[in-house]
Amino acid sequence: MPAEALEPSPSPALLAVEGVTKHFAGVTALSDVSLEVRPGEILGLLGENGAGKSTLLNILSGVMPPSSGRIVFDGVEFNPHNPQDAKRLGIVTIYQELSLIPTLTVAENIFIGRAPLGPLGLVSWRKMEEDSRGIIARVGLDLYPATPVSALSVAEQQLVEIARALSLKSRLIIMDEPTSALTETEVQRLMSIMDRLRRDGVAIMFVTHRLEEASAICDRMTVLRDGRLAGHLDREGGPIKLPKIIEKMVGRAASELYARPTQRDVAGDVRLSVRGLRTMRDPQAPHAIVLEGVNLDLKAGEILGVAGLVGSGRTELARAIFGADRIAAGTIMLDGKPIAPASPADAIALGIGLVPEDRKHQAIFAALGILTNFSIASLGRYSNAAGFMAERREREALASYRKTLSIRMASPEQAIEGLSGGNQQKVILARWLARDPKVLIVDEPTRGVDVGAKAEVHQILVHLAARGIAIMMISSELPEVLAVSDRIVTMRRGRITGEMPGIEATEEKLMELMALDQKQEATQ
Amino acid sequence: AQDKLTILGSVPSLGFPFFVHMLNQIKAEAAAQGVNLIESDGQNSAPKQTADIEAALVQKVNAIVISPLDVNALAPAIEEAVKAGVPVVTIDRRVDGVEGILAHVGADNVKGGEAEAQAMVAAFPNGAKLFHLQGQPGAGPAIDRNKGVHNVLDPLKDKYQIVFEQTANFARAEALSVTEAGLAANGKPDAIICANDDMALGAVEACAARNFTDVKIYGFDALPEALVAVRDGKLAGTVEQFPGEQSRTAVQIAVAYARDKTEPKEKLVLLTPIVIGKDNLDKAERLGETK
Amino acid sequence: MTSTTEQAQRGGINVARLLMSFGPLMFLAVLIVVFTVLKPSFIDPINLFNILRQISITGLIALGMTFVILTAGIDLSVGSLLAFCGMVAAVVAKGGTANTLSLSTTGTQGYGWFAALLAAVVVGAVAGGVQGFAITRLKVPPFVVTLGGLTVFRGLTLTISNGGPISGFDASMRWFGTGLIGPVPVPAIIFAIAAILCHIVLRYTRYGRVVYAVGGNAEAARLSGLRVDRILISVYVIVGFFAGLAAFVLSARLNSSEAVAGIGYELTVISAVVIGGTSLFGGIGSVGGTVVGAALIGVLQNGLQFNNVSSYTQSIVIGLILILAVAFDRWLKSRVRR
Amino acid sequence: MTSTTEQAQRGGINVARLLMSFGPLMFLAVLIVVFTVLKPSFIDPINLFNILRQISITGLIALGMTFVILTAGIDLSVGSLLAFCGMVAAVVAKGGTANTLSLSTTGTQGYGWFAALLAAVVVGAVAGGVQGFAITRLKVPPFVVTLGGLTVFRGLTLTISNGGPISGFDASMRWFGTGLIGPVPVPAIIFAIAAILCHIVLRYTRYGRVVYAVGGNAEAARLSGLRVDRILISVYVIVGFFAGLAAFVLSARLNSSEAVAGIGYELTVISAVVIGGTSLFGGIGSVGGTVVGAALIGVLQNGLQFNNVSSYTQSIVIGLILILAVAFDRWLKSRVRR
Ligand SMILES: Nc1ncnc2c1ncn2[C@@H]1O[C@H](COP(=O)(O)OP(=O)(O)OP(=O)(O)O)[C@@H](O)[C@H]1O
Ligand SMILES: Nc1ncnc2c1ncn2[C@@H]1O[C@H](COP(=O)(O)OP(=O)(O)OP(=O)(O)O)[C@@H](O)[C@H]1O
Ligand SMILES: [Mg+2]
Ligand SMILES: [Mg+2]
Repeated sequence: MPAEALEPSPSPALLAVEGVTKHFAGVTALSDVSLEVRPGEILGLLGENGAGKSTLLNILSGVMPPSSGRIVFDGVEFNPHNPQDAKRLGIVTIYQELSLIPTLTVAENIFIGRAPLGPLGLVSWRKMEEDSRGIIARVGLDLYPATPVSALSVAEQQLVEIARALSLKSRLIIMDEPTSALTETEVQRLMSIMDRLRRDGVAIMFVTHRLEEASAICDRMTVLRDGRLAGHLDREGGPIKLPKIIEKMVGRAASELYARPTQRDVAGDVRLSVRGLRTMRDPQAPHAIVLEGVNLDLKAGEILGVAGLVGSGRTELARAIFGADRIAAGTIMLDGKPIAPASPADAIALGIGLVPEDRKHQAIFAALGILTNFSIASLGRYSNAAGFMAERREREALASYRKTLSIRMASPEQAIEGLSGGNQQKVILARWLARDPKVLIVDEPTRGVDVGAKAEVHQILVHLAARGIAIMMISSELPEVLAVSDRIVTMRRGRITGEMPGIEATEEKLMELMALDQKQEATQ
Repeated sequence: AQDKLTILGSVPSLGFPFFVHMLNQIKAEAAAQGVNLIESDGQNSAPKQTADIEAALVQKVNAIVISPLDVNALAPAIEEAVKAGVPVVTIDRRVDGVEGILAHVGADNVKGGEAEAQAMVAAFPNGAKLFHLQGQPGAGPAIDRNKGVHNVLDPLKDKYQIVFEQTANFARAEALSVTEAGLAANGKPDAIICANDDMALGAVEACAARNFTDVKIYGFDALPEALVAVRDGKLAGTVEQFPGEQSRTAVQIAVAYARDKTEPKEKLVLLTPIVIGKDNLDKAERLGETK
Repeated sequence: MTSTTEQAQRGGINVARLLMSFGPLMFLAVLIVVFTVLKPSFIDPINLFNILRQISITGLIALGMTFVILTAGIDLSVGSLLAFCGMVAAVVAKGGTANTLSLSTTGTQGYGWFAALLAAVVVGAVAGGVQGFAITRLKVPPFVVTLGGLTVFRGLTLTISNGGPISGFDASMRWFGTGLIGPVPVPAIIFAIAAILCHIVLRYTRYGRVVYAVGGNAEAARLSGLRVDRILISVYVIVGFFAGLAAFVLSARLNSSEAVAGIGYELTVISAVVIGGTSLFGGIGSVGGTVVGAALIGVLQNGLQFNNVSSYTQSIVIGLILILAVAFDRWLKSRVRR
Repeated sequence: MTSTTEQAQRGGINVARLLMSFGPLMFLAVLIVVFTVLKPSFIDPINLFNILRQISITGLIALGMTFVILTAGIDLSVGSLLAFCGMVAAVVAKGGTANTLSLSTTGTQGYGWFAALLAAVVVGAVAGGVQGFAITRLKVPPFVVTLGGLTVFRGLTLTISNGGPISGFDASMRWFGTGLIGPVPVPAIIFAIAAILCHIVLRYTRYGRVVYAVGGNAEAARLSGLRVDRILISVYVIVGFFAGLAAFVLSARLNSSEAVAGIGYELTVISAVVIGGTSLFGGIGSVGGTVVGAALIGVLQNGLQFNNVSSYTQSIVIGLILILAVAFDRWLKSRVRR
């Protein structure tokens, strides 16, 4: 049975893109791209950051019109003027940048514009909340449906968005990096849902930078490079091999990914030491995870990986150390001296840096230029004593990071919102690299970053560590954690549940540690 | 005394010195008569002044002395007061069509406007080139004063040309800008007629800046500052409506009636507005305040 | 914010908790107590009904403004639009030209109160719609469009009225401003009904929820397939409608439509909405809050006047108390634990 | 938006391109041409300098307001604060009590212009700082705080002046309002210098960057180590300072400080800023835009008065042109993008 579904069926294409081109001011994002999607198949859309994937998907979902080219959906020419046009035809989109409404509750977001009505034709809140429980349970979420979305972690928001999309009647589902903030468990669950949808005849377009995922689930792949079609790949018997994909993406043979670190000698002193750390319960968010007495040591020159499931409190830990959230109890020592950062400004002054996980809300200044986005945390370095900016130095610094991180941008003045997601992430990384901190905390540092650049980021982290910087890396992508960490801790429910040297760790062992606590709790 | 009488004294807006003076006079007379006074500032809003009257009625005031912001819009509130048996004396602006108002003490703004224009005509018997600065569009005194000026000047159109007629919203800063524009566009006029003293003083500044010191500028309200300007020859004249006398008379009438139902000798006390010039400065009510 | 919103959204009403969690309401209660202690006649039904009548005009507009601000918009034109609609209503009621200054109510060449009301609300709604159109199609920010509207409508009003008021309506029309049903003033009843309807619409209809969504994040709303432009236009139609309704009631109450009516109302109205907890950045707020905000302002003004506080001091006290009421609300929100 | 900002940020000036890409500027140019054709004396230096002098008061405040709006804040209190600072300046200049109504400038018991200027700007800055403090520490939205400020400062002004003006300053003080340097009015020079300084601060200093960043995304700014609260307070200090400076110049120009000065200025000032392309949601805008916005309003008013257009029609025309100028700008921007 499944074999049948997997065969490239002779069924006509549900969606055909013919010679689509898209220009932005000064940039050609897509140039003469053609592809097809058939019912009941999952088409992977792959390419480096800025290759034009999101642009294509946005055109298909009616967010923006193409500059030229033709789209045929279900045999009829399709010119969507707005997302509503696409939705009406059964094209449902999960966007790369989260598009939930933060002020509304989870339930309302799921039922946006289609709230269930009770008697008298009035909205039935009870039914809405009940129904939404079921919908989010499908993706493995267990949230109080009346929680405002603004209180959710990025991963949870992503899951809510997926859940909403899945609850709509659809013929084509467009998924732009739905898994970028998810951990293995959620990804597995999503994959099985996608598989079920495929069997129901729904077509799916799937974008991801986690190539293993793509290889595991996609029937076919279309690869973009610099806005052009680089080629199509077919599943021939087995999954499409990673090196083949990478070669198509970057145009040369793939170097090895995720090189395991050679055991480095981390002989540094303890730089950061956390004891008995507890955070305040936010009265506005009583269900939020709080830290329950975290102990942690971070040595100079070490990369400490932090693994955990969604909602395990990793982000809370990072924010607490960084002075972004209030601490209820516990001590933090930096180089043996107790510190009590009351604000990020204090923490930064002490030499701590944080790359936050929520790029859109916590990191980028969307309308401002790349230059400002880059230098904002180190203005002192790029200005003189009188307070005037030393723009030449600033530009030179950005130019050098642009090269090392291969940031694709038109000019330093370009508003950062015009960059692809991955390139935005690189600018934010550059922001903190430029500060040269003693302790650098990176929360999902490669979220949305493409394979090549991901390897670069990993290398940079290793270099930084080699220079004596203490690095704490939170990542939901276990291969990444395994690739760069000297030591790994696992968290669950605001507690540290395990620890092991990076060299000894395997995915299985980590998963076990992350779940270990679960077992214990079950017996309590 | 046993129970002291309480009266409401309400003026259109304490943002204008004219009404500040009026309320001060009401206050002084109330003190002299030994009655309590509830003060009310209409804040340039008919609903606000109405609300103040309503609040006073709840407090069972014995009489109301009011200079209504708008003679039409305040009519219902005054009617309500009359219905509640509270004697009402209006000052300055007369409310038509409401039966049972105890008395009106006032100097008509239309008459004032006429007097102002006539003073100008007298100064320029052979005709003149004029600017006219009007008050806030739609506001009662602005309408009336404008009407008065035009009553006089419209029949004399050939001799007295208004080459520039703009509102400056009763404000000095606006009058200055508007006059500057007028001077630049039309050159020097012979006279500028203004709907209040503030605007006249703004026009004075504009003319002084261009060294047009012989332009005859007329104001309205006879504020102390304007009287000084008249004395110093900067203003040609300003219209005196005797707000202090109006106010005191009104309070006297109201209190007398509230005390022992003494009917006023006249239901309508009209003071004739006059134009104060250099020669009759002593007629000005507030000359004493100019140091 | 969140906690009240949630609470409001769940629709449960628990007086003590409401008081405790919503600063302005608590402030309102305290003010009423203080004013009553200072002068017991403050609590007279007559005075309370006076207050209700007084807040009903700006209150009605504030209801419409709540919709607008929920979408992160703003309408500065409401004061001028009120004057304009009032003048239109007067022209219709009097059956013609301006300068019909006679106070006589008998010479009815006019078209009666119903036509006047209809004219006022239709003109208001259309004017709002035109502004909404400029906002969505010409992509001019609401602040600019409605600031333009503020001066345009005032100019139009002065033009049709030639600067003067139009006065003297017949008794059937005046009833809407001065009448009583039982002891309750008609304007207060109109306000109450309108408030309840608006509450139901915002809270229990799809349309209402969509208004919140657009204000929460217009781009996300668009991506979710909502017709954002139409919704935006609709809220300006609504506020225009309410400006028209308020104009009718005000004209009926004053027995006169004035060219200078409503000057500065935009700030009073927006204050009522914002003090009531609606965020100027959209997506958060409620009709209940707006009613409380309007009442707070009304009670303050009336209470201070009642105690014969000098008008200058009134300004100072009102300004400070408004700030304190909101500050207190923020403080409560940061403390309340659930 | 983006394109002008960028351009401004690169600091390059190319007149043709600027004109083409910034709608309000083009509109300004067109208006000047039209008014000159209608009445050639419009372009007389005297008149142009008049316009400059006229816009300098609101223009100065608009400079400060640009900082505030760039942080996504707003200040509604500027008109009242202007009156308050002006009254303080007058009290200091005249050396005492209000009601010193003599126009004599010789009886100088006063403290001279410098003390008056200092008093005005210090009082303005402190008042701004207090409001900034309420905004950041009490967490009351800027709209509410400064609306409170609007009524509080007006009340204070009326209280210290007892409703009347304080008039008659000595020549040295009056020079700041009425003097000329060569043919150029002093207020215009003050405005020009202030505008250039503000431009430099916003464009070339660390502080300027930080203001944009806080307005662009306050949370990201905080997580980037900026002291957001201090920066927010600082912009209210700046706008207060400018309100004080404007008050001093206005008093000097009118030879009088009035209790009713500045009523409604908040809207004029905010319009200038917004028409100049600064976003009310923060992070986007420039001083150049604000200057153009202020000039557009000034030229329109002066030009219409110059042609003796009736004030009713003026309102209508000004409102429509403001909307059109911004609409045109949006249209230009949307074309450049493609
Ligand atoms: N609104 C915009 N304005 C200007 N340029 C844009 C805009 N949106 C995208 N681009 C440009 O178009 C190109 C393609 O971007 P796109 O977002 O489609 O990349 P992507 O393949 O989705 O990358 P990523 O994997 O990083 O998400 C990039 O060079 C980007 O800078
Ligand atoms: N107002 C709220 N109501 C309910 N839950 C909340 C609220 N605010 C926060 N939470 C929960 O608190 C947790 C925050 O955890 P945090 O973001 O630190 O976890 P994490 O391990 O970093 O997770 P992730 O992998 O998703 O980033 C999430 O589970 C979030 O849903
Ligand atoms: Mg993308
Ligand atoms: Mg996290």
